[in-house]
Amino acid sequence: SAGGTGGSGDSDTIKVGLNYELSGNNASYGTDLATGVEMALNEINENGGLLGKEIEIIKMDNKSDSTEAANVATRLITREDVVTILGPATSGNTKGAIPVASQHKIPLVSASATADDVTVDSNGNVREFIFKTCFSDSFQGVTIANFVHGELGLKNVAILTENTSDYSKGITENFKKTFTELGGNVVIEEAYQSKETDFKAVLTNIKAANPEALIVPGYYEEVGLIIKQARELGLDVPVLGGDGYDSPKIVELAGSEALNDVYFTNHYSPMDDAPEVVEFREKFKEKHNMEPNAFHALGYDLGYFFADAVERAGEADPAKIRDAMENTVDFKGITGTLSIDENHNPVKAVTILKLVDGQPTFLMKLEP
Amino acid sequence: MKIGTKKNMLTFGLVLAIYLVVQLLLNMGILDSYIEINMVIIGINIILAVSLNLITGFTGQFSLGHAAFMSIGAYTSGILTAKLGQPFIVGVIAAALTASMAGVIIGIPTLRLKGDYLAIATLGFGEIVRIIGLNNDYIGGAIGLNDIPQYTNWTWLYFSVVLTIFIISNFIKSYHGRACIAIREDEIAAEAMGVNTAYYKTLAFVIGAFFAGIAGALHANYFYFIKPDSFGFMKSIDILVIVVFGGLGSITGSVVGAVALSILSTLLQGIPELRMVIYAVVLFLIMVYRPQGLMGDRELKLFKKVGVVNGNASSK
Amino acid sequence: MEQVIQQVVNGVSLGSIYALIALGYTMVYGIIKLINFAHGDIYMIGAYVGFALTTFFNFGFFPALIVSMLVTSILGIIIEKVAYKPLRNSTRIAALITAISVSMFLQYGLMYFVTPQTRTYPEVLPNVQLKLFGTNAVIDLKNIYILIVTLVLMVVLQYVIHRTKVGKAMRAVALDGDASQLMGIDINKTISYTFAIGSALAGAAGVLVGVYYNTINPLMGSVPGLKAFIAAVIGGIGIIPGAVFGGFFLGIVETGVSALGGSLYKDAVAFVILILVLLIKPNGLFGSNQKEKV
Amino acid sequence: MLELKDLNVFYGGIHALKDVSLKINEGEIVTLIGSNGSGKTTTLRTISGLEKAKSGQIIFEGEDITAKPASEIVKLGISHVPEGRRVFSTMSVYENLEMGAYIRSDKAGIRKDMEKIFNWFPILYERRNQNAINLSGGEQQMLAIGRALLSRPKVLLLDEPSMGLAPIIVNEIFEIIKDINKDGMTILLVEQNAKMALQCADRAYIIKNGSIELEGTSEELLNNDLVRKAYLGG
Amino acid sequence: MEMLVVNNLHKSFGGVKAVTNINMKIEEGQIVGLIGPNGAGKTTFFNLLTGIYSPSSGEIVYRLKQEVSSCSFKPDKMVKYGVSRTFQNIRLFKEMTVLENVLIGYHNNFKYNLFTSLFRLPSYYKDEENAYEEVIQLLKRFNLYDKKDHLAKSLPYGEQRKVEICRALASKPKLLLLDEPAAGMNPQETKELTQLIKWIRDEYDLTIILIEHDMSLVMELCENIFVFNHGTLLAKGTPKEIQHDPRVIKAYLGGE
Ligand SMILES: Nc1ncnc2c1ncn2[C@@H]1O[C@H](COP(=O)(O)OP(=O)(O)OP(=O)(O)O)[C@@H](O)[C@H]1O
Ligand SMILES: Nc1ncnc2c1ncn2[C@@H]1O[C@H](COP(=O)(O)OP(=O)(O)OP(=O)(O)O)[C@@H](O)[C@H]1O
Ligand SMILES: [Mg+2]
Ligand SMILES: [Mg+2]
Repeated sequence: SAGGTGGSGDSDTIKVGLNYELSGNNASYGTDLATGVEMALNEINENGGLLGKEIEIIKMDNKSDSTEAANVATRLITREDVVTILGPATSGNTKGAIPVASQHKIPLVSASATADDVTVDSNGNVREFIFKTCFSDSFQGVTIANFVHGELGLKNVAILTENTSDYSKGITENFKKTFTELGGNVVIEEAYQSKETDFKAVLTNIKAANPEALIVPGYYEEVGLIIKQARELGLDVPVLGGDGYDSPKIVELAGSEALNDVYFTNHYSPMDDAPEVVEFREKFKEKHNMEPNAFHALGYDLGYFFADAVERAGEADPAKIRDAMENTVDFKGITGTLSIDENHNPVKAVTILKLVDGQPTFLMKLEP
Repeated sequence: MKIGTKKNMLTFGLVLAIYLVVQLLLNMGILDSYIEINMVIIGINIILAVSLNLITGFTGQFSLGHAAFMSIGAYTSGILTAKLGQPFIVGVIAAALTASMAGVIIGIPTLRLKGDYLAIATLGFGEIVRIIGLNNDYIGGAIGLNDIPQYTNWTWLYFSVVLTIFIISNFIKSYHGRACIAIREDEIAAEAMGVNTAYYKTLAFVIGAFFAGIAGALHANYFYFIKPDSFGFMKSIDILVIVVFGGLGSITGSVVGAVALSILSTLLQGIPELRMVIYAVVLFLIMVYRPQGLMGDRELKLFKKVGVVNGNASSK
Repeated sequence: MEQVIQQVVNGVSLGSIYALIALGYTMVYGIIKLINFAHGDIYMIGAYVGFALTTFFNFGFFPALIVSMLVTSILGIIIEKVAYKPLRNSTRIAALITAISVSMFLQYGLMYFVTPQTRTYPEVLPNVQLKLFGTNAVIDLKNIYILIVTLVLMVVLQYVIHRTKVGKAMRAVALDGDASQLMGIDINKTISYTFAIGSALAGAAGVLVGVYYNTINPLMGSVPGLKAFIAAVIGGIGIIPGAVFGGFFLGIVETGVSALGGSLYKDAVAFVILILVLLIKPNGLFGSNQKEKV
Repeated sequence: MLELKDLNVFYGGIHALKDVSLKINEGEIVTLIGSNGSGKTTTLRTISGLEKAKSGQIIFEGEDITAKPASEIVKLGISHVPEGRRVFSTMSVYENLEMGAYIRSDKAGIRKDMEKIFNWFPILYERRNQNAINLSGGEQQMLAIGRALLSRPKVLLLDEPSMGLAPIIVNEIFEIIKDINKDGMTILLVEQNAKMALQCADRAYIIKNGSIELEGTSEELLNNDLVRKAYLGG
Repeated sequence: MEMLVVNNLHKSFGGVKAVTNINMKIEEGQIVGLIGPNGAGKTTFFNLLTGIYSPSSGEIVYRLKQEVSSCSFKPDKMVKYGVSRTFQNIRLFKEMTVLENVLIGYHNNFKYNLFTSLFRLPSYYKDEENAYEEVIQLLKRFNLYDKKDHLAKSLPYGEQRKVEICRALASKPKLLLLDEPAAGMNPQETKELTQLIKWIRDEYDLTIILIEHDMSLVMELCENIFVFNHGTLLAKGTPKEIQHDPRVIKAYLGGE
């Protein structure tokens, strides 16, 4: 049938759609998330599946393009009869897919679309079928602002934003708002673009402005280089950012000497010695021959988040899965324990990590 | 020939019939939303390709900034309908007008620049538009403009496509259009034959931008969400690929190219790992075996709205 | 003052990288008038070859550089033979689309094998920061290497193209294929040489930039490729010193705009300046502003 | 020395040369005459390898060169002054001449030949550092001839060398052609200026619509009524 | 009455003085020849007359469809005023048909406006039909009707020249400039062309200036001849006078 309810409860498999950035500009994030999700869902299948059925993964590429994300979402729903869509990775592309999922009443969950208006529309109404399992930009922005002002006791900061990223801009805006309300002072604001490799010009400006800390809400690919170049230029102030820092690559990029006095908010500590975290790391390394990063972990949790909701729904029916998702309480994942709030955002503890010679060390955990 | 000829009436009837049949099938649900979304994508690409073809295929002005016109149209309509609550018709018209104003601006460098130098200037123009978009908080900057009302439907889409093809092929078959083609062939000779090259080059950009603006409005008001990065350099390249793939200087070619490439792209959605590799290989093979594009410079009878002069005023 | 010196250094250092990539670009561009979109991706392949050699086979910097150049020059010749030669008599724009398809093929073909993940180079050159003029302004030693390599290559290329027989053959082929055949020039061979040299330069740039910034990924070629294209056009198509100048120009303008507080609008301002420059010199800064003789 | 046997050449569907056969002996000046579009240029282009014959043979000094690429044919000693001059526009006059000597490596010899060319065409010496594109039509024609001579060919193919030249230069060019020929060079000359061509040639062929219509010594053809009427203007 | 007056015209390119201190008057209805050695500046002079180059100094005054007395007009304006030309190196629109080429020449004689053409209003059809008729007539007179749908590049050289003249005439000029119209033609063809040019002048009531190296054509056709040498005027006069002018013989014609 055209659109409508999608998945049928009586087939032998449960179809889930993956709508990810597998090519184009955001391919590395999309691929990592998809890898995590697939790992989780395959594990579930190996352990007997969901409700006695096998999960069928239908993975499609949205080319890092919001229009294509809408196209893929439509196809997953109308042609593949999936019961839920997982992804896309970025807020922008997720926003492309949201109207489709809403229209066809199929739940869509993103583990990394951090923008506040992913789950809530411009009139403040909650989008019925849309969920996210990651922090909102406002949450991380506010947390960082509080941390800089309260814990570090710093007043004058510089901000370096990734101009092309909604994630980076979102955190920046919220940080600025909170930080200035707290009486802090943004002495200089600069910007860079994704995939750039040379940041010396803006860093030189920042250095000349003499900030006490540098806020760089970005992804590790650029942040690694930024920190390296900042240190080379003699800019030795603390650097702060969000969960985009969480990747072993950051050490390779910046070099361990440069990675001191770096703080970031995260879902969990990858160095955490909780058994499930250790186990995940081991399994992942064995399978993929590398250390997992935050996207892998978030994707992995997203897979289980979905499975958890289906189990509680008791039936692979999109509407029921939606209801179950809405009622998620204390779901335990690698990246922490989360409950879904009335705005379809996760309520979960935030961890603040400090890099010491490149090694993330646990600094504090702020309960929600 | 006169307007009311049998052939024109027949074409008119056919155009209307296609509209009605598709509308009916949509209403009955035989064409589901997946087909609909792809029709929208194809329709918008047709408008973009045909309008770029006027600039690059017919007038010979190498442009790498066509997506910028689309972007201006998309944001104009997006702001008017989402933020200011205007009806769609206002959005569409304003989109077309603002985009053509940008066409005048980009027309200016064309008066002095040729070939790749012009290409760089248009590319630069596209990037400037994108960066202004990224940094403008009123329209959401990099975060984009969300929750634009969905007004675009089959009727809007179809008649916009028809209008684009109708106007641009009429233009091509007039002395204005022939002047543009003459500029492509030999600018100095065209000028020496009395063609005001500055006027016609700018005019080509203005008309091309006008329709790209409409395409932008249709896009914004169908997909709910727009962001500056959707209209970057790569989008301009995508449009150019459609035009060349279909055949520079063939309106039919642009239509065929838009349909063929969109279908190819959807066929490849399901093999994500090799999607782009296969896409590249197909593109490559077509260019090697048909460097003039699928249609070369020929037109299908339907689009060949021949006036008096029964020539094939178009080519490389 | 220190800040000014530092920014000038930053601009020159960024410019030297654009210039390095633009060298090979403009050479191929000048000879066959093809906007070789794949140039940036050959550069990327060069970076990956260098990465594989240094990481997995423990090659030193120079051996890795030489081998990468060899590999990319062969790749360049193959690309030309397979993809561009059949289109030699078609429109330039068709050739451009082919170049785009080759570019995508290289990007995503490689991505299929190495994943989109960023890779980091091992430290094959010492990481030394030099202080300038007794101030706190610093420059990376590697950057000085790049600067020297760029300038040396520029001189060598310019010499090759204008003084040697092969170079003159290249220019003749660029101007008139039939007539150059009548001079006894083998067009295919000449174009192969052109691609071999151009691609080797791209490969060298890939390794150097990989070592300098320490990060590579399969899509790393597109932005520098675009910048090199712009640099080549600013300088005047096919003009070697022009491309180098264009590279520095772009690097310095971008840095300058950032230095003056315009990092948000860095690229936009760079493009505005670029368009203005072209309006004054429609054939590039080093191109002759001659009208066509009629 | 050079022989064409039953050549057939096509441009797509256009049959441009139909069974063309002709023969040039060593030391001769042979001229090929015909109206517009009759296939003169095509004949020359096929000899020098720029067009490929569909059937037929081209024999040069006993060797079949039909399938050889143009760049090889030059090396064997056939040089071609193409229609429309085709000088290298943004190379200087001097560099253009150097390109003519591309297949040679005897520097002293090249210099000597270059001096000879400058003697024939002093204006080229005056303009030696100017880009070829800025030369007047006649100057370009001189350059094209000079360039072709610098490869020291055994056979020179000339395609309408007098086109666009001032009468005084035309006379000169024909003198030069005779001079070159006296130095031992074999020449195949395509000309519209049929009268002058016949006056300086030993033998001639008349080509019409791609086929050889007539051949004979220059004198025979100069006195042939049909030829006079069709090609000599009365 | 004079149709064209040139005063003190100069043009130099960098160091090269292509045209220096040219003064001339041309009577309406004449066929005037421009001759002179290669590189004397004849083509450059044409380019100045048609606005392709702008003079370094000096003045050109026309009495055409309207009086024009300036030196900074653009080529397309000159066509409107009634000056049209051919090129020494043929510049046809190679990928367009013969008919389309000539229609471009007709460009400024179309009357319908942009709006009319976009929406195909009746005057579009009327005007196009008109143009078509006129252009076909012209092609027939040049014996090119059979080739009207051939691409320009596929024609032999001589016919391309004719198409160029035809295209220039389609703009309905008062003054026609021909740059070496007989180049590449054999004596027989040149003869025919000579007749054609004469006929054109009489039929369309034109003034014609032509550059040519083929003396048979120049001497037969031209009422007045100007001889250029090194960018300056070496001599002017009737064909007879020119033929016997020793300076011209020395610089250009050569001894018999
Ligand atoms: N590139 C081409 N494509 C198609 N047809 C061509 C091409 N070149 C020549 N022809 C055709 O081939 C025939 C012979 O042309 P060719 O140039 O050899 O004539 P020609 O005798 O040299 O004439 P001219 O005196 O005008 O130079 C003509 O009918 C011409 O139209
Ligand atoms: N655009 C230009 N740049 C530089 N020099 C030029 C330019 N145009 C013409 N010239 C020079 O001006 C002089 C006159 O050239 P022009 O073409 O007017 O000669 P012409 O009299 O038409 O000769 P021909 O009969 O050989 O065509 C030549 O020496 C030429 O080199
Ligand atoms: Mg010929
Ligand atoms: Mg001339």
